Amino acid sequence: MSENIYKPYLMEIEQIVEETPDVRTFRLKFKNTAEAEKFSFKAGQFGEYSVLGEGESTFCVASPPTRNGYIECTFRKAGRVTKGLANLEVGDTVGFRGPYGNTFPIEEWEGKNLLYIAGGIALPPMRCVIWNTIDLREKYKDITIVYGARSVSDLVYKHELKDWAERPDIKLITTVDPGGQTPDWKGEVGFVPMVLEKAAPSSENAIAILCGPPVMIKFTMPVLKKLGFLDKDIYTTLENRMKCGFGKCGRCNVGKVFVCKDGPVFSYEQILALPEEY
Amino acid sequence: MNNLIARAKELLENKIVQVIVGYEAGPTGVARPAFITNPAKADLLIYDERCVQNLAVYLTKPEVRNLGKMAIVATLPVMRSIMMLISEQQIFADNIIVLGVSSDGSLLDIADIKVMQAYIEKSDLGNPVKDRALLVELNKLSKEERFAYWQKELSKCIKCYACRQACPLCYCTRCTVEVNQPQWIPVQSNTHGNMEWHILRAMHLAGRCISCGECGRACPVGIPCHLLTMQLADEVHNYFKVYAGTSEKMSSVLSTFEPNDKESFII
Amino acid sequence: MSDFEPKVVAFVCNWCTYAGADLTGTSRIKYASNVKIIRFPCTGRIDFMLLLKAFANGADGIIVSGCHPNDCHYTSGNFHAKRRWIMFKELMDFMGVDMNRITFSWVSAAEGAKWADVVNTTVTRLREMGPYVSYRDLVNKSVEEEVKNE
Amino acid sequence: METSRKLIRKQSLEKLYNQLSATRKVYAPVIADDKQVEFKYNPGFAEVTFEHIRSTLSVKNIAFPKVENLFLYSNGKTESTITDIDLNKIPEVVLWGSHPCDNAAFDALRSIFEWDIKDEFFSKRMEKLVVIGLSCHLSDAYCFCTSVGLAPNSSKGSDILLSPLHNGDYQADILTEKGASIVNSFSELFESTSGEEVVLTTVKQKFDHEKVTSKLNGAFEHPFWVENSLRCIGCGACAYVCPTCACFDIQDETRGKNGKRYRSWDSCGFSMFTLHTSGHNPRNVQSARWRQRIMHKFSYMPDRNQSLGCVGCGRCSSGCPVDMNIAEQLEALQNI
Repeated sequence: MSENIYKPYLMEIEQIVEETPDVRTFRLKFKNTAEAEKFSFKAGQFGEYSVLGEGESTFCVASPPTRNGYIECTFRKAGRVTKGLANLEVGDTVGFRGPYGNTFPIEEWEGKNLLYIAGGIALPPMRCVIWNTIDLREKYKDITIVYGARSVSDLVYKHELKDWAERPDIKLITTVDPGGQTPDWKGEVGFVPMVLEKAAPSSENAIAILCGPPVMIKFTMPVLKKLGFLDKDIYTTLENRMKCGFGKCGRCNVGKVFVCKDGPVFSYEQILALPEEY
Repeated sequence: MNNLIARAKELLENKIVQVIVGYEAGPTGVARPAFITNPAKADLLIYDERCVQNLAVYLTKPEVRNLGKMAIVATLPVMRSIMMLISEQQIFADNIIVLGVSSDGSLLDIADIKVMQAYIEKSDLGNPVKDRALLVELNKLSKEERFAYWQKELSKCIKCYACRQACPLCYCTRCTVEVNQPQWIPVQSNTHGNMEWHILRAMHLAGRCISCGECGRACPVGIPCHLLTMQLADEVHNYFKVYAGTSEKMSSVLSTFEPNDKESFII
Repeated sequence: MSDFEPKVVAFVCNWCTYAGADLTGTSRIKYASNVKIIRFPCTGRIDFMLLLKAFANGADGIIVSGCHPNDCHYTSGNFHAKRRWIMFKELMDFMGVDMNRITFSWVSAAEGAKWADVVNTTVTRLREMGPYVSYRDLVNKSVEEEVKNE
Repeated sequence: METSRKLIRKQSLEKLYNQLSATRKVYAPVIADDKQVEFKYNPGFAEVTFEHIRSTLSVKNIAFPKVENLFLYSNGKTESTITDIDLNKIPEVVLWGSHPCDNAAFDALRSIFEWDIKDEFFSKRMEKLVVIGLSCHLSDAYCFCTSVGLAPNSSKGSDILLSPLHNGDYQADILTEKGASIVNSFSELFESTSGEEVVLTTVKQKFDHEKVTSKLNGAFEHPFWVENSLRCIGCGACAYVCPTCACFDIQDETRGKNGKRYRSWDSCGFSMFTLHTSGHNPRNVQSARWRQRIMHKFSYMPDRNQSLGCVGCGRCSSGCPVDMNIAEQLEALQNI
C-alpha cells in the first residue's frame, strides 16, 4: 500500500528557544531514523506541523538544509494549534508533514549580492535561506540583512543576530519602530523602509529577498525600486491559509496559482501578474 | 404591485434611496431577492405569493450596505426582523425606508417606525398556521418518539449552515461554531454534533426568533429546523407574554429578567 | 440494574451551592457519592452547552444549582440563569431529551441538608431510570457514521 | 476496452439488482418519506426509483465521504502513536441508477484528488466502485448537462450505462472491464440488443463552456461578480450538494487519550474559509467567494486539472435558498 499522504512524521522536540514572550523556536528530530535519512528539503519549503488533538498549522522550515539531522520551526502563539505547540516541552511529540512547495532559486543567485529584508515574525521563513547562503558563503558576494521589529523584545533570534553582527562577512542592520527601543539599544530606530533607504544598498548584481507584514512590503517596494532593483530580482513568500499542502483542499489559491504548489516563493514579477487575492 | 414599482421608481429617481431590496422572478420562475439601483429596472420588481424569503437578512450584509441608503420590501416577518435589528442596534431606523406589503399584496404606508410598530401590534404574531399544526403534532408524540424524530431529521444535516446564513438575526460575523477554543460544535457532520448545533442555534434565537421560518425554507435537505425556534417563540410567549420584534426598545428575553418569572421545575 | 450507580455531574455556583455543599460535608451529613461537582462563578455563567457535553461524555444525570432568587452574589446572575433554564428545558423537552435527568435547584450556603437531599433524590431517581442509554447510543452511533462506507 | 451493447429486460434487471444486492453493497436511489430522493445502501428493488431527476445530495460521498478519518492517534505525554486506516477494508460498492452527470463528476473529482500527488483515500474508494449508470428520460429547468459537454446519455464515468426503452426494458452499454465482469457473472440476464431507440430527455444548451472559460480569463476584476452575488447569503449548500466540489477541512477530535484526524467537506463560500490567523482574509467579501466558486470550476480546473469542474446537474441552483442560478450566470458570463 502506498503512503498515507496525510500522515505526519513523528518528531521529538530536542530544544526549545523562547525568542520573545510569545514566539518560540523548536528544534525537532525524527523519531524514526529511516525517515530521517530519506528526508531532504530545500530553502523556502514549508511543512504542516501538528499537535495531535489540536490540528495542523503551516510554517516554513526555519533551519537551513545545510544542517542535517533536524529541522527547526519558529511560531507565534496565536491560534489553537500554536497554543497547543506552545504548551509542549522538550521530549514531547510534534507531527510534521512536508516538505511542500517550491524553493528559493539560490543556485541562480550564485555570484551575486544578497539583500535580505525582514520585519517582525517574518524573519523565520527567511532564516532558512539566510543560513543556507551563509553556510555556502564563498558562493555569494555581499550579504546584507535588514531586520526590523516593533520593539527590542519583539526581535527574534537574538543570539543569531549577535553572531551575524559580529561576522565581518555579513552586514546586519537591525531596527526597531520608534518607541520600541530600550536605553541600551545600539541598532537603528525607525521603520524598515526608511532604514533601508538610508542604508541604500546597491542594486547592482543584487537580489533582494523581502518578507514581512503587508504594510511593510507596501512601503518597502518603492524604496527597492528607487534603489534600482528590478521586479524579477525581488523575491518574497506568500502565506495563505492551507490545510493539505498539496493542492487539493482548495484554500490557498491566488487565482490559478496554488501557493502550496507554485509557491510559497514568488518573484515580485510573478506577484504582479497575480490577481489581488492574497 | 404597480404601486410598489411606482414607489420604488420615485424613491430611486428622487435619490431618496440608492437601492431597493425587493423580489424579482428568476429564470425558473421562483421569486428571489433583487437589488434595484437603477429606476429603469424597477419594473423587474414583483410581489406575489411566491415572495416568501425574509429580505431583512440583507440589511446587515456589508456589500449590500455599501450600496447606500436602502428601501426594503417588507412583509410582516421582515418588519419584525427590522424591529429586532434596531433593538439590537445592528441597523438605524433612519437609514432604511420600509415598503410594507400586506398579506394580500397591497402596499402599506409605513411612514416611520411608530407606524410600523402599530401595524405589527395589530397583526397575528403567533407562528404561521401550517407550522402551528406541525408543532401540535410533534408535541403530541411521546418523548422517545420526539427524540427519534429529531435524530432522524438531524442526521440529514450536512452542516452547510444555510439555516444560519438565511436568518436575519444570525448576523454575528463569527459564529460560535467557528470558534475553535474551545471547539463547542464538531466541524464534521454527524447526528450528535448536528443536534448540538441545532440546539445551540435555537437557544441563541430564543426570544429573538420572529417566526419567519426562513431557516427551514433555506435548508437544502429539508430539515424542519424552523420548528425548533418556533417552539421556543411559543414558549417565550407562554412564559413571558412577549413576541419578538414588536418594539424598537425591547431587549431580548434572555438578556433581561423579571424577578417574578414563574417556573415550576426548580426545587 | 440493581447495582447501577449513575454518574452525576453538578454545575454549581461558587457563592451559594458550593458553600452549601461544603456545609453538608462539615455538618457530616452523608450523601450519595455519585456526584462530581464543577464550580462556577455564578449560575449565569453556566452555558447550556456544558450540560450537553456532560451527557455526551457519559453523565447519566445532571444537577444545576445556585443561589436563591435575590441572593445572587452578582445581583442578577441567577435571574438570567432561570430564564435560560426555562428555555433550555422547553427546547430539550421538545427534542425528546429526558429532562427528568436534570435537576435544577436553589441551594444556599446555609442549606447543607438541602444539598444532600437534592443529590440523594436525584441519584435515587436516576438509579431507577438506569443509564442514559439513548443519548449514549446517539453519540456512539454518530462516531460510527463517519466510517459508514467501510 | 471495446465497448459493447446488450439488452436487459425489466424482470432481468430486478434479478440483477437482487443478486448484486445479496452479495455486495449496492447504493441506489429511493424516494424518502419527505419526497426527497436519496441514495441508500441495499434498499429493496421495489423501493428503488427509476423516475428521479436528481437526488438532493450528489453521490460523491461514495468516493469522498462527508467525513473521512485520515488516521487515528493516541497521544500520551511522551509516547504518541499513529495508526493508519486500513483502506483494504473499503468494501466493493455498486452505485446503481446514478445519472450521467453524477457519474461524470467522478472524473472531475479524480482530476483533483489524483492531480500532482495521489490521494489514496479517494483512489481506493474509486477502485472499489462499480457504476451502473442510468440515462435520463426526465429533466427540468435546472438541468444543463449539454452546456458542459455532457448529455442525458453520456457514458463518462459509468461502467455500465442503462438507458430506458419504450417497453420498459433497458439498453445496457458495457463500457469498462469492471462493467464487463459484472455482465459476465450474470450473462444469462443479458440478451443481444434489438436496436430499439432509447427514451431520452432533451436538455437545452444554455451556454458554451469553452467560451465561458476563455471569457473568465480576463474577468477577475469585472463588476459582474459584485452585481451578481449580492443575494448570495454565504452558506455552503451549493458546495455540499455539488457532485464535483472537493474542498475539505482537516480537523482533530480527541476523546481522552485517543483521537482521530479527519477531513470533512468544506465550502469556499464560507466567510472563514480563507481567513488567516492575523485576521487578514484574501477573499474577504462574498463576491470574491462567489467568483472563486465559478472561476475554480470553469477557469482554474480546466487550466490546472484538465477537467471542467461542473457537470450540469443543477443541484447548486435548485438547492440554493436564494436562487443563485449558476447556468443563468454562466450564460451571462459568456457575453460580458
